[in-house]
Amino acid sequence: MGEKMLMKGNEAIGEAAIRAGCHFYFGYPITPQTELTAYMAKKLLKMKNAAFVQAESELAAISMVYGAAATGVRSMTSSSSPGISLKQEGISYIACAELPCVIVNMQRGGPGLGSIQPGQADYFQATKGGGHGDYHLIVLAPSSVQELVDLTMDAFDLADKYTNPAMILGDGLIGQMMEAVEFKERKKIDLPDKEGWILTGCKGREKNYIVPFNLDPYEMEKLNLKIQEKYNKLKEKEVRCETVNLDNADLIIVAYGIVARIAKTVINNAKKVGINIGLIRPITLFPFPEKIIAETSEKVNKFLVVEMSMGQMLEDVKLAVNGKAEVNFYGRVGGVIPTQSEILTEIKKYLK
Amino acid sequence: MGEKMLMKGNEAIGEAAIRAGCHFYFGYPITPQTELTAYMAKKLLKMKNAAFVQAESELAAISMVYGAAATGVRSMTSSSSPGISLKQEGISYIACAELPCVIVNMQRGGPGLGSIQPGQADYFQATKGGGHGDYHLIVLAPSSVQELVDLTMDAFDLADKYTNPAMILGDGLIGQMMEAVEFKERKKIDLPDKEGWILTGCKGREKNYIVPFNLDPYEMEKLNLKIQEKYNKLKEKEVRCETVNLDNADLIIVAYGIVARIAKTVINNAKKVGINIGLIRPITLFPFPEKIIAETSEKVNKFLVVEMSMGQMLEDVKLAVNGKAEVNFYGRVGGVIPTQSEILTEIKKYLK
Amino acid sequence: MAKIIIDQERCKGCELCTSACPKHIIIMSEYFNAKGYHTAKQIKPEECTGCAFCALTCPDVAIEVYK
Amino acid sequence: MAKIIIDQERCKGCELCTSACPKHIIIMSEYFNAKGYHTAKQIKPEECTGCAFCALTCPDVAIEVYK
Amino acid sequence: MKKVFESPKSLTKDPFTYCPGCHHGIAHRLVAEALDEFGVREKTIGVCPVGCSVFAYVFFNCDMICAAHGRAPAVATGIKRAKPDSIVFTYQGDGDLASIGTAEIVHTANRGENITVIFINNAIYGMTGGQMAPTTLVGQVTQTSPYGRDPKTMGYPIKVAEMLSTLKGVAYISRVALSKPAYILKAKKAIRKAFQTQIEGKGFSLVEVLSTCPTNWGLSPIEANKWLEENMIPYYPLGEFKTPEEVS
Amino acid sequence: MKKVFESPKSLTKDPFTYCPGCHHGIAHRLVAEALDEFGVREKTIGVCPVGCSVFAYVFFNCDMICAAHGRAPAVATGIKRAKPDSIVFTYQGDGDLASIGTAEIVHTANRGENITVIFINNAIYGMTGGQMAPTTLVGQVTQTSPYGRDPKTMGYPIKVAEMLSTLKGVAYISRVALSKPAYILKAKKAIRKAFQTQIEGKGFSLVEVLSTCPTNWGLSPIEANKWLEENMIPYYPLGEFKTPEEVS
Amino acid sequence: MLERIIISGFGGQGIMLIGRLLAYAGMIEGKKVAWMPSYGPEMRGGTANCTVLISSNEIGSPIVSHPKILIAMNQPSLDKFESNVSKDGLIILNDSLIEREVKRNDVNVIKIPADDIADKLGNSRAANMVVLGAYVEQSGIVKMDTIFKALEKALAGRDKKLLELNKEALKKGAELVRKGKING
Amino acid sequence: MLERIIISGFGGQGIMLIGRLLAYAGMIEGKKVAWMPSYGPEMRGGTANCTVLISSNEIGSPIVSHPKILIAMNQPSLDKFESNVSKDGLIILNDSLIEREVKRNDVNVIKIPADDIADKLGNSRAANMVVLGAYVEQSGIVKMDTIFKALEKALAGRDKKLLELNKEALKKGAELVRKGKING
Ligand SMILES: Cc1ncc(C[n+]2csc(CCOP(=O)(O)OP(=O)(O)O)c2C)c(N)n1
Ligand SMILES: Cc1ncc(C[n+]2csc(CCOP(=O)(O)OP(=O)(O)O)c2C)c(N)n1
Ligand code: SF4
Ligand code: SF4
Ligand code: SF4
Ligand code: SF4
Ligand code: SF4
Ligand code: SF4
Ligand SMILES: [Mg+2]
Ligand SMILES: [Mg+2]
Repeated sequence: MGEKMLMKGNEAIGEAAIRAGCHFYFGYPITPQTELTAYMAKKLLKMKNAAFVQAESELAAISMVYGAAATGVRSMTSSSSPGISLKQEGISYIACAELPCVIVNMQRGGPGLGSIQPGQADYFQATKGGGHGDYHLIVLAPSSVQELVDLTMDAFDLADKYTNPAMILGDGLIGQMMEAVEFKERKKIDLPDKEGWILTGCKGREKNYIVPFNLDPYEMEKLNLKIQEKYNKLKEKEVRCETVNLDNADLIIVAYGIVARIAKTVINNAKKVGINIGLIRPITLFPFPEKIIAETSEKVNKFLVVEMSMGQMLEDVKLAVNGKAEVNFYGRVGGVIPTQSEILTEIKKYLK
Repeated sequence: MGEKMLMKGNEAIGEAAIRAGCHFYFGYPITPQTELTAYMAKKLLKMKNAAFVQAESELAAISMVYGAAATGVRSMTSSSSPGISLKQEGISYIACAELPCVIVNMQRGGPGLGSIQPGQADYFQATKGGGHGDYHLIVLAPSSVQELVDLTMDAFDLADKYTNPAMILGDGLIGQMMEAVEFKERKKIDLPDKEGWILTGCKGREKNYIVPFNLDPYEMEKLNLKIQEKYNKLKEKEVRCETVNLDNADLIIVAYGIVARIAKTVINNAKKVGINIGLIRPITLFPFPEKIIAETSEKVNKFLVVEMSMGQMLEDVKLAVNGKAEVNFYGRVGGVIPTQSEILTEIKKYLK
Repeated sequence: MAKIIIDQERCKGCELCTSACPKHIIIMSEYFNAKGYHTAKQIKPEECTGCAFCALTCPDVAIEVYK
Repeated sequence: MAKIIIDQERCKGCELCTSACPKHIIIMSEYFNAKGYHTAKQIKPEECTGCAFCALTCPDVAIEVYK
Repeated sequence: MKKVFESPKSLTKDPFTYCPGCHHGIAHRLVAEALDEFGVREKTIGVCPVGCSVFAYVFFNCDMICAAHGRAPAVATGIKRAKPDSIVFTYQGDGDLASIGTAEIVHTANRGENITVIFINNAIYGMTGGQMAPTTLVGQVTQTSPYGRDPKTMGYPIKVAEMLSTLKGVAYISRVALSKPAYILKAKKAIRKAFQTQIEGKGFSLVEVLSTCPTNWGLSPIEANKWLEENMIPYYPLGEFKTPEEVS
Repeated sequence: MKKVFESPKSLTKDPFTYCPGCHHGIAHRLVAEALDEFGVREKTIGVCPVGCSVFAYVFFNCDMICAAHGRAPAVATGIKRAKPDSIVFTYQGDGDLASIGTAEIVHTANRGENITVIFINNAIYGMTGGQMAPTTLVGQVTQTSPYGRDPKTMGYPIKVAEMLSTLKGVAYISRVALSKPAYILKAKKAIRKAFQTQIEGKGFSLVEVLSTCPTNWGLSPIEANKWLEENMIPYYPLGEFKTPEEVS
Repeated sequence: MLERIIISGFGGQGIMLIGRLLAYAGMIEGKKVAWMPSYGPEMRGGTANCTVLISSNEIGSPIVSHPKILIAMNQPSLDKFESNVSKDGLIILNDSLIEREVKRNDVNVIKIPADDIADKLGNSRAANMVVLGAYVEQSGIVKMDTIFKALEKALAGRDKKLLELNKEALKKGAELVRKGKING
Repeated sequence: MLERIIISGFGGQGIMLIGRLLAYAGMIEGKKVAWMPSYGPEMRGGTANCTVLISSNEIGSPIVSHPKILIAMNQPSLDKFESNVSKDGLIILNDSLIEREVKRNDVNVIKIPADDIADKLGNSRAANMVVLGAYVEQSGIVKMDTIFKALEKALAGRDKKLLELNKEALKKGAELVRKGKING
């Protein structure tokens, strides 16, 4: 541990998950995340008290995760856009059953079969609930391979802490690229005991059961309110966000994931031509860093949201800004990655 | 035609669809929309050039619709919340392939298996895209059985006009209730010719193909932009919304579907106690009536959004209001229906 | 000597036990239980062999058999 | 008398035709086509029977046979 | 006198919520008896489906989880892989297992997953009010086959036990019925064997249980039993389709 | 001299994008020849899967649509029900048909849907770079069975033709290979028969085509043919599994 | 005018049907109507109920928390809904199956031994019609003739005798109210 | 310092590997590195390319539209990327497979007959190493020794001989540059 390794993003997730104690992986192949599945096969099939199952489909994979998570072990599944759509019913079940697990979406260009190049157009699906009913995932958006490692580990902790499914929302690019990573020693954190609810056979206790429904609407409402309470706590305590150069910025870029990296290059290059740009990079997409955005909108009156989508996070930024500043948008879609020069050109339009 | 009938909402949808020329139905049973499936079975299995197929699953059902729609016929599927989650990949495909069809969601309480009582917590899924990628459905929200009839017919027209899937977003209650309905003679509207793209065998022409992908990201982007163009046109031309008593209102309720009906009772009862309440009832949830809400927020400074959810349409209302008025929320979930007296109590809080 | 006890509150009056008993000594009573079902009752208890066919057949596990 | 024509631009150099030909008269040429593949070529055309095994086997429909 | 028949420990005391005469109750009891007899209640995890038996979690006195419609075998796979020492069973209806859950049952069986599946074939969708199931008989009238199941457009009823028996990974498959004491006794044996197969680590076991749904068949429970015997059994032959030698 | 072998009209002139030696190309040609010979190109609608042959829409010179992964049979059902006079075929890989699409193929077959399925069994996921398919052989090394397919945890390879042949609604099923001219000629006949079955309205037909994936098998095309013959054919016997009398 | 009615009883008592007849008759007479069932598996064996709204104006909320009229066909129904009935409302109860008294004294009560009467009429399943007849007579909400029309439509294609039996039951219920033969 | 390199060629030419070696070596030497492949089915038979970034500072955008260095292993690669190379950049091309000249005159060009050399070394698959050796020598971006270390790691567990052959190819490429034996 501590040694630097050169790893592909997808493989780094796998290694991070295993080191975080996730020894149960269930998945179905899809580009651009196949390396993760392959990595888990290579590692877990050799481990004891571990399982790798290539499920018959994404639906089966998420259900296997549901089953494994119910026994209290850490488990994970991963896919890319179309496959994640197939998991929506299962995700809604897991959220309702309040089980911790981690789901990885290395997004590609959509909709439909789309393209296999990177995309960020599953933001709504990830953050608002692509499945039915009121629920949220904890959504983490890494922007480097090192962060893939760190956030994957965090995702397991957060999932356990809030007994809620967590999602790593990456994209094809970050999954495919290699960077240096370090697996640092992590300090142990206190996590709630699972004994009270896990299914392991009822020896020595009353039976436990996990049923994500209640035909009595008032009871079902209570369950919803209880879950909502967790979301409120998440919003209060777990928001994460990187900010760059917020003071005296002429314009603030809001971007996440790989796009935020591009934005950083934009900031540097803009500085060279005398333009002062700031960056807000949400690391948690749910809970969304609305407070920092709202505060910033009191000081800076121009925002530019950049996404590989037609404008999805854009809505959350607008909700946070709430009319106090101008919010503009630049997006590329279908697998196209915005370049720093395009973004700079765009910025110049608004600063004229 | 023209005669009044007493019909259950679910059956009324079926009859409306058939009269709108939809003779191909593919579905899978789920409460609370089973009557629709049964109705279609009863009718279509006796018709020529028609088909009713109980699909093996919701995934198969939406794929059958995709296939049928590709041949140019009007076709439909229906389900309720969990079943609609399962259709998300297929819906994303249909939107990407730009095929017209109608999908009915008679929502129930969620998440998970939830309850079978009515809900409105699939709003995000329906309007923002529960599937992957940037796409939208045309989403219509009826609030009476008569409107179920009218909007179902409209849905087919809109779908054909924009070559885009349309959704009827109802709820268990409206599907189960009976009201008087009339099937009025509808005036023929001009709809675009399908000949250019449908699959019927290539006799006498070049082959056609329908492929919802393009591995070249730039081409995939073009497709996205073309689709986006349609959404812009929808926003410009097809927004529908009912307003009640907007002038001089002390507070505006925004509610759709069955909840808007309850709100109307609230308005009447409030008037009796000297409170002046207005109502904006979006009929199209996508495109959302943001303009009328924005305009109203210039005149009335208090809004109350009421939903059978934890607050989903709420976000669209806030986006439209954009900080110009106070937007409050009242919601019941899990299958619980808000009563007019609860809403009135809530209103009084804000008018103190 | 054998005996059966039919739990009158569990019984849903499905009548399956009446047709399962080889001795034909279970019939339906006039009694309505709290859920509104006519319940089963045994007649001629002395003829009961304790074969437990009634209990085997009862979908509501309403019958206990003693022997 | 028989003849085959191998479309040099369609050929991907998979060599399957060489092993399918009962007369062993197809071999791989030195030529690289535009896609960078060594292509197949026929030798001893006079021995060709027109059996079309080569064409049957060619996954890229690169061979036409005349008889 | 000794109690010779009573409710098994692996059932709770809660009265079933099933309709009068519904065979779900009998099937529940037989499963519970098997758990009792093998003494595995305390290490058992049951997976209930979406269907009338979604409430099975109330009635089985062991750890329980409710799967999404059709996915019980996948959920069971997740559980069994995580806790290989536990006894895992699914309890599924014919809509759940043979329609929406076809992929899951086929692949779980094919993987030879060491679990036990109790498959309630009542030729109908009970919970949703009586639609056609993959196992609905030809000519049978349901909400979605209002003129009788027509094999030309709806296909023939699927014989699940036979189909799954073609898979090499499967250890034990049999079909039983619950319409009379003699059948029930055989069903009990089959269910025992299925669990024994699992306990001995031999792999995937499944018992297809021909059952009645008086409510949606529109018959009295007694008539329903008769209908089952006269119509279902001739099409769905009872018996064992696959047995691991050592268990048979 | 007369041209005795040329590219069929039902193929476009576009060169295939498949890897050198990949059997997809041969299978495409055989399907196209059948369409030519029956003269049905102009009323045919083909459904391509997600898999390497997602590009089949480029190569078949008839109306084409691309289904979501595994759903081709359902899409074909929608098409055929809407246009019963058209000829409808799906072209699917083993991941597509036998894994994610299991429910769809089983139920489409069971409904006796009057369509033709061309099922390319290459024992691997080609497009995604070589993961285990349900048909991957025991011991075969793939990206997701890096130590060889272990039947204990991954199950045995599924014999799709055999499994589907248990369904009553099925009219024609056979298994063929493409590794040498004699097999190719037989494959051609089988594919013809399958389409003939459909044209005569006899119901569901499927041809399982044992094929190579040299790229992901890590073999040269010639070695791949050999591997197919030595390993796949012994496990997946060639021949007809079901024929409607009148067509046989 | 806005009549808010809840009808409640066991699953097999024909609760939904009389609600539908009422709504249908209202519609024939040109009123706005809505009918709403309780639905779901709790119907199985448990209680079933439906809501009927009949109004001269557009119907807003179809949800009735406080019915003006409760028709309780069995005891659990009375237990469940009694306290919700609005002040000065009306409870019509099936005396044959309900043993206890109504506890409230701010509502009107009509007791009909519906099952007994139906049994006497030789059609034990017509208890629902007896009660409906009583309610229609008592409220005048629709004409009895219109109910007959609605019934004819509902039973179209069925046995004529059934229709006659049901009509008789309806009339019998009405007669009880007319003659004041009700122990209210 | 920020070095932006695109390496491009046919599928089987070992493009990805030399990119990875470069990145790995950069990392060993304490630099920030990123490696990015083109991915997807177009790799099949078509061209493959990867991007390598080596920098003394945090790497922002990993996307390189305008590489400073292009290593083109075949003609389609040159066709595709030539125009993107930044002014005063460097194009290293595989002379064995590329027949045409570089059209631009605002960039530096190094031509290496990589396949020929590799063939001569008796290891026809080592053309990639020859080119890598040339680039490393030319740029000094990392030490050749570090590349060797990276190579040892990459080939760990494989045949020792392969390692030696590859090292030789690397050295040969370097030598060509050192000796100016390049027709640039
Ligand atoms: C995804 C999804 N689709 C549909 C349903 C609705 N549904 C609930 S139970 C059921 C089928 C029940 O039939 P079966 O499995 O045969 O069980 P039974 O009730 O007959 O015991 C269906 C379709 C659902 N809950 N979820
Ligand atoms: C829902 C979904 N899951 C997964 C994928 C990724 N995917 C594309 S093709 C494929 C499998 C290809 O294998 P096969 O069907 O055997 O066809 P082949 O390429 O071997 O011809 C997969 C898993 C996808 N596109 N969509
Ligand atoms: S134990 Fe046997 S004999 Fe006695 S009542 Fe039951 S079935 Fe009849
Ligand atoms: S079988 Fe059981 S529930 Fe049915 S009547 Fe007999 S005792 Fe009652
Ligand atoms: S036609 Fe026959 S003999 Fe001639 S080249 Fe082809 S395979 Fe050989
Ligand atoms: S079989 Fe076809 S593609 Fe392969 S080498 Fe021969 S001609 Fe070329
Ligand atoms: S509906 Fe049918 S299966 Fe369900 S509980 Fe009632 S009788 Fe049993
Ligand atoms: S990857 Fe395999 S199946 Fe796909 S085109 Fe290449 S050889 Fe054929
Ligand atoms: Mg069933
Ligand atoms: Mg394959």
